[in-house]
Amino acid sequence: MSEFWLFAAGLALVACAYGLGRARALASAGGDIRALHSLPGHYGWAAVQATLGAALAVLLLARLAGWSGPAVAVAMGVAALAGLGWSLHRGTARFRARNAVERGVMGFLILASTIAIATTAGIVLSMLFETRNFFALYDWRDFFFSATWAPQFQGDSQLGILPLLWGTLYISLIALAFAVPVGLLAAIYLSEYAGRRMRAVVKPALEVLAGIPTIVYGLFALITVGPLLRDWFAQPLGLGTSASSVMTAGLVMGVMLIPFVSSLSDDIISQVPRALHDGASALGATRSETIRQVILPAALPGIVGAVLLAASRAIGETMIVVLGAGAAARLSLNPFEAMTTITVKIVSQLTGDSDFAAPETLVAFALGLTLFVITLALNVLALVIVRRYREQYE
Amino acid sequence: MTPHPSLFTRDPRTARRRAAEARFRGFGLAAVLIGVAALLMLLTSVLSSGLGAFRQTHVHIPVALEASVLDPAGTRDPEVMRKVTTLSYAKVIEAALKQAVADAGIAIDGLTDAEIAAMLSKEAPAQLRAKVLADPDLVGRTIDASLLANGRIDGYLKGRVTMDSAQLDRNVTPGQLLLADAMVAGGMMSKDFNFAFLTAGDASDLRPEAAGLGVAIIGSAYMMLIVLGLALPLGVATSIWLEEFAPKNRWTDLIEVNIANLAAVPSIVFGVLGLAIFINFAGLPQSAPIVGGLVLVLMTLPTVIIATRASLKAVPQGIRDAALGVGASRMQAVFHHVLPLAAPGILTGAIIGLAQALGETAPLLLIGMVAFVREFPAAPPEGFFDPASALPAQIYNWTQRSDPAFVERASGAIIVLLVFLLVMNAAAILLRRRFERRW
Amino acid sequence: MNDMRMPQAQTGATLSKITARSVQVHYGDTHAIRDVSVDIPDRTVTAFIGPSGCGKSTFLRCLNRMNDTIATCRVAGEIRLDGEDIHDPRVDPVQLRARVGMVFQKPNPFPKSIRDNVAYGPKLHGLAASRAELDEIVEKSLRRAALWTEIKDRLHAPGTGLSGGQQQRLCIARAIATAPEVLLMDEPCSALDPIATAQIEELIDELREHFSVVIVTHSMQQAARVSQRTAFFHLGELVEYGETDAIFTNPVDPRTENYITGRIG
Amino acid sequence: MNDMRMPQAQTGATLSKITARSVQVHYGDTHAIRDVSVDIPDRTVTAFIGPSGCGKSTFLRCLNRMNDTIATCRVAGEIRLDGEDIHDPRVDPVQLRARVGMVFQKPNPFPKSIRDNVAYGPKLHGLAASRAELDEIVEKSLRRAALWTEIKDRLHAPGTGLSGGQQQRLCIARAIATAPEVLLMDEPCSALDPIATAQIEELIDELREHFSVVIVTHSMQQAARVSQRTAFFHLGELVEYGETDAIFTNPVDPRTENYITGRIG
Amino acid sequence: ARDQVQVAGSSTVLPYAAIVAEIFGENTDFPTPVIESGGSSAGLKKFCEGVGDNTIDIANASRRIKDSEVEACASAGVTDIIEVRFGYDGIVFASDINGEAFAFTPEDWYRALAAQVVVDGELVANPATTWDQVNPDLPAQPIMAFIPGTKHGTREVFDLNVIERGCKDSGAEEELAALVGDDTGKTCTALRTDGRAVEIDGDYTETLSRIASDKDGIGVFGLSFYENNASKLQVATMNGVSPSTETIASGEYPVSRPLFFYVKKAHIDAIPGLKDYAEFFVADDIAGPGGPLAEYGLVPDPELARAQAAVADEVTLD
Ligand SMILES: Nc1ncnc2c1ncn2[C@@H]1O[C@H](COP(=O)(O)OP(=O)(O)OP(=O)(O)O)[C@@H](O)[C@H]1O
Ligand SMILES: Nc1ncnc2c1ncn2[C@@H]1O[C@H](COP(=O)(O)OP(=O)(O)OP(=O)(O)O)[C@@H](O)[C@H]1O
Ligand SMILES: [Mg+2]
Ligand SMILES: [Mg+2]
Ligand SMILES: O=P([O-])([O-])[O-]
Repeated sequence: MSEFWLFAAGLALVACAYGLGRARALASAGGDIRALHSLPGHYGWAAVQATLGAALAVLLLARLAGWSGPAVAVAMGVAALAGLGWSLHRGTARFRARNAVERGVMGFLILASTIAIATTAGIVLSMLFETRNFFALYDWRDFFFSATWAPQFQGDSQLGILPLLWGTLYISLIALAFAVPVGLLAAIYLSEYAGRRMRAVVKPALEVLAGIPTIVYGLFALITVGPLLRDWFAQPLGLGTSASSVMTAGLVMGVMLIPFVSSLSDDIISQVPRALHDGASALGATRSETIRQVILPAALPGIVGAVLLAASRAIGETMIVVLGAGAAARLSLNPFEAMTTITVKIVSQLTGDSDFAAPETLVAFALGLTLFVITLALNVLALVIVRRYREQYE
Repeated sequence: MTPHPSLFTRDPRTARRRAAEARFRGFGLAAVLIGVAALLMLLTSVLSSGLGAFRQTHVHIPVALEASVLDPAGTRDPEVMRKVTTLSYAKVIEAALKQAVADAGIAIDGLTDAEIAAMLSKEAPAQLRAKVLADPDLVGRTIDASLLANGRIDGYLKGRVTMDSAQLDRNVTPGQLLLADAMVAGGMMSKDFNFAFLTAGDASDLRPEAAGLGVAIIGSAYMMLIVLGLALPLGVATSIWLEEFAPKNRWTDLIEVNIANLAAVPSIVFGVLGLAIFINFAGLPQSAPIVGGLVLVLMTLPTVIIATRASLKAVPQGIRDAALGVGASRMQAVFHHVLPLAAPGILTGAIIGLAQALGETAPLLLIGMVAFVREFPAAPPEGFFDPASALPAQIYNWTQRSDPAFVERASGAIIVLLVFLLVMNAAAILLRRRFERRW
Repeated sequence: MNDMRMPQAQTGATLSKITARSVQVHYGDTHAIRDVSVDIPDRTVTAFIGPSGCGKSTFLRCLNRMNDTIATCRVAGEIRLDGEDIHDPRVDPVQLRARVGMVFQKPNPFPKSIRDNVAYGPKLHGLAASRAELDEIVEKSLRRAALWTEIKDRLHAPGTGLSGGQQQRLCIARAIATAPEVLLMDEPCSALDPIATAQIEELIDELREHFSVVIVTHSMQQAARVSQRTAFFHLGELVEYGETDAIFTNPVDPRTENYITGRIG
Repeated sequence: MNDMRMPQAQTGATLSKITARSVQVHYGDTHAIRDVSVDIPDRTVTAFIGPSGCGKSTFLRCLNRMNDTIATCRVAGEIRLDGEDIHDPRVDPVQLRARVGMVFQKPNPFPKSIRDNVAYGPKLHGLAASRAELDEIVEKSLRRAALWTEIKDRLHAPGTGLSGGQQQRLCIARAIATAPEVLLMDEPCSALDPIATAQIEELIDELREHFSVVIVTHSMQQAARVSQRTAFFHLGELVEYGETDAIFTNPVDPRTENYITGRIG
Repeated sequence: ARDQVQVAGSSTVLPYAAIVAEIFGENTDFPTPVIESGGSSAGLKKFCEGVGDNTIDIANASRRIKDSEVEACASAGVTDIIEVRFGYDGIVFASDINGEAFAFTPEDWYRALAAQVVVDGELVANPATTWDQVNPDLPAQPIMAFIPGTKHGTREVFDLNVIERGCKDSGAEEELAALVGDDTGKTCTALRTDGRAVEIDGDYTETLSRIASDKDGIGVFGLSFYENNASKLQVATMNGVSPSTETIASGEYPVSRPLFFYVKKAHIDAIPGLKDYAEFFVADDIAGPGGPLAEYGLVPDPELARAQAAVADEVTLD
């Protein structure tokens, strides 16, 4: 409970700081806000920032020094009060409070951005170390160029990434080939053709697709879609008798990805200024021509972002692949055969039963790092393409 | 000049273009329908197999609470009575059930005492014990108890277990099913709304009928609080910096690509990272919502950032110019004008990101939240550090259980998760509709 | 009172290209156009004048049904192009707009290259059989819109990176590239210098040989220079409509006179 | 040649409010402003004239550093406001823009209500101590921009739903609501009828009592009517700058003369 | 300080551990322990992360801890480990309840699933497509086997006790030895990849669903799982023995795996209830024959007394 009270006390102090900062500035200006450099609220926030900043600095220091306990809380309180006192001292009418507050906000924005970088660094580092261990035990040439994936408990496994890589690309491709057209067309329909009411219902409804746990999709693939595809397509076409297939997983995953494409694209398309619409319609363009030739190019960067997000999800998905496409690593062109993906094997090797210092487990990290590098390359490619295109069009 | 063709007749080119237009529109509608149809299909299958979990079979019988068995010391002190285990309560209940069956004049051939006792859940003694310990004065009296029936009996009432399957089943006999029929007819057994499904903790394979989502719901709620409180502000802040303030150079390109790439990192890798950073390095506890929440924050950030950036990009430059022109700072232009216009996209990012975070299991696997947890975490903020489960972890867990009764419960849990998702997103969806107003 | 129909005889040789009858336009609760009836003759330049906010743009947008795209806008009344009701369900607004082109008050170039901006319409309507022909149309349109010399070296630069006046001329080039029968121009010279204005006025005069042009302008001088007929709008009503000379020299309605002499706005 | 500095004496009682020295502007590879030096006196209306695309808007946007927002735009040279270099790192562009207001060539109201559009600036700078005071500022600004009577019943309607000319006046109202020391107006009357134009010109004249106004216009008459000093731009160069009367009656440079008499564009 | 026992590891052990934890929590004053699943290996890895509040106390495993893992543990400061073997998990072969009945020998499985078999002294890709081609006594049903994926420890048992045994029994090992030299073990356990041996990376419920959608399938299950789904599955005999807790305990039925849990001795004093839980787990009333674990399908360890002693005396691995 003491934590709760500390928290409450902190909040109260912050509220005080705001009020005092504001009041102090107003008083120094004789109550006339026109005499202030910034708005009264800015002075309040500047005081809050100084108070919080001092307290957090002490906390950080304590963390680094490894101190803990009530002494730290007291020190934080003292620092906060000192910060408040200082900010009140400087918070006169001439003080550039807005600039100070904006510097603080900017600091927060930059700090937030570094979290993404830190995460990347963390991921790379956490995988790099184990990957090195893996390559100490297993020849990198076999890993990158072998077409066989066959881990064994007795050791002496064959851990070639190629069949997994192929499965990943194949399944993602099918999923995207389904989700991107469907999602994009749905987005276009919702933003350009559908009535307000339909849109208000359908858009959130489609978003539910993104929230259904993937296990449901997996079972749907396993029990419904798989046998359906086998009985209606694979067997009549003589393409095999497997119920689990790349096609099954790809299609079901495609369904899951629809909202990623549709909802984000819909927002971007809706944001395109009306004047562009009018310009095209006045030239006698039909709605679809306007959309395809004017709106979509203008909205392209956002749409590419949405598609990349969908692709990322496709690459990162496990459950649907396990249940829909099976666990067999295989290199084949036949879309009605069972295959599997890198992500699935990362999960299964990481949570599997082999000894955690064995190459069979460590390979998960090498797979993860390789996947990271590949997706990085794909993202760079996407960025370059979008840039080229933008240069042309803007 | 050639006379102009009539407006009422379509020239062939326009007719062709109109056909293309109709096709395009048709495709759009078809796409929407495909999405909606898939959703309906999935929902129907989830609802049809999961709604049963919200009703549970109970046995209603009078139970005589023997003082000699339940409070041998006679102190009526809960601390002392705690020594009496569920085994003793089980005996009391068995006796009561046999008595009730006999009183009702039900006689089924070849039904052993053990089989009659097995009509009740193994949770029943624990239920009774909790009740008695909460109110020791009940000891010595006869109370009307409503006790959980065994999962197979419940399955029989729900149509999952049949006479035929009972023949083959090691855990239930046809005789028990006949008794169940008789008890239902005699008003001693009925299906009631299953509050415990939403409030109780998990249960083992021996008593699927008692398994509930209470701990998982709280765990998920705690994690979503953390995700909402951190991922949204951090994601929006990052996007604003990158899109509105950062210099456009190699470094920011690198950051941009990096963030897009983070979205493609398999979620389990975030679990690896979370384990390394939050548990091993920062020393946070295992199985705790705080760690789960933080991992999910890292996982959701890219989604929020990508959506937000796309929307910020789409805001016309004229708006920013207008604000700067009246002397707003760039910060003010962004917060007063650009953000509100980009809000729909940001909210979409939040909706999709939260959906993803709420439904994700894999990273939780590595930080100990895919677990059997029966104790409820405390209220926040302490509760963030207590062991808890999460809805997707519970679903994942239940789908692996061997008892078929868990299939229904897993689907029920999915329904709860979807309702949770809708409730959580309702505010965002409504807000987005407001911001979507085109001026 | 708002009825400005022309007996056929009165218009001389020219026929009515567009006839509007009791047109009413509402934006939500705002009554923007009140019962306007007007005949716009063929091969003539018609000027719409009137104080800012009187409904000129709104009425202009009725003529090619551009108001369809504004959700809150409701149009009532009858508008005929060559005698055919443009609100008839059989009418395809796309075909209508191909025949009735428009230059908007605010220049709205597409975020594409200058060339693509102009080529867009001709491509849409299949007006060019080959790339060379298309290039020719683009050049000719840009020349006629008095923009060619300035931007002939930047054809592939984005149209949104032009100056205000250049954008306006780009939009004119874009509109004439599809060779519409009627061209609606909403203050096409507002951002142009006198020379460019003169060139556009020349273009309008040239267009008149084959087509009808309706131009909204705030410049009385411009109306007098380019138009044969002038309509004066005030507070959503069509106050007076007739031969330009007559309107400017001998207005019937006192409001017209007040406006022309600069007394009401 | 592009140097149009004024010896202090020449400007009479007024001081230079803004002094620009060898300003160069590039958009990527386009050289839009070539070595322009100019002194803009205080409490004076200065008109920028010149053919479309000559760089008037570009130069105007330099004066309150609005070009900072265009990624491809590079500005070189020195610009001083009251003797202080506006590119000095110590200068807060926000403060600069609060002092040097701007009306853009294309009206760009915020997608908010009319009232909020006008109230935004005063709120930002804390010019109103109370809501009533704010309402007063809004009303006064709208009145001065000659918009009040038209929209006083629709103060809460969206600013984007106004007619072109109304939007333009709204933007003027928005700009003057913050009472800037220098007001840059890029063709502020392009979409206005003569009466509204006259009212805005009156406003400009009124503003001159306390502030400097720089106005870009295509109308020679308007320049002659409202401005005391005129600068003529051509192809990115400042060709001639001086007393308005002198420029119009007795231009030095042949290009100026050609432009004024309508021979180059 | 933590007041709740934390356990992680094998998903095979999870249901047993959950049953124990539930009863433990109900009848003692200690909170119910938290039991994570995620796999034996993952559990042991966590176990070996170190000593302290934020590390787990017990690792469940469906295999013995490996030497390399003991070393890793030691280097992280986890030195005193108490090993407790509390029973066995039987591994059974089952097919759809309405299909044909099967009586297998390991040899049948080897012949059906080996990637390559010796035909007329030559190594050829396995040609068998139906069970009767492998063994004329079996029904003429297409071969479709759902076997555990390589992430599962059960696969190791399957490879060793069924396939390799079958390889030996059929005499194929000697023939192979002649053809490929020393490397027979690997050739023996290499399984066909033409879709007839389907690896399951999920769990037994997935195998069950697969049999539901492909009635010809024969799946590998744990005994307890089968017993809970006896109304959907029929079990095959192995070497003529039908799997049950008794036949497995007696060793008659050949395919089973031992189940363990490992206790971190250093935590016993720090975590309340840790030792009580361990003792409770191996008590006769719980893990013995007739106890709740056996009721669920555990094959009780015939040497349970040894486990009880190990816990009571805190006997550590050396
Ligand atoms: N954002 C931009 N990117 C590239 N070039 C530009 C951009 N803005 C203007 N230009 C070019 O710079 C030159 C000067 O443009 P500016 O807008 O200053 O002209 P202006 O004098 O205001 O013309 P107008 O009277 O037509 O508005 C023109 O050639 C124009 O094409
Ligand atoms: N989208 C809209 N929503 C609501 N009201 C509108 C809209 N567009 C125009 N109006 C109103 O309708 C009336 C007529 O507007 P219109 O644009 O036709 O004027 P205009 O004559 O073109 O004026 P200007 O010369 O200023 O462009 C005005 O009062 C205007 O405020
Ligand atoms: Mg208009
Ligand atoms: Mg300009
Ligand atoms: O989860 P397992 O280690 O028992 O396969």
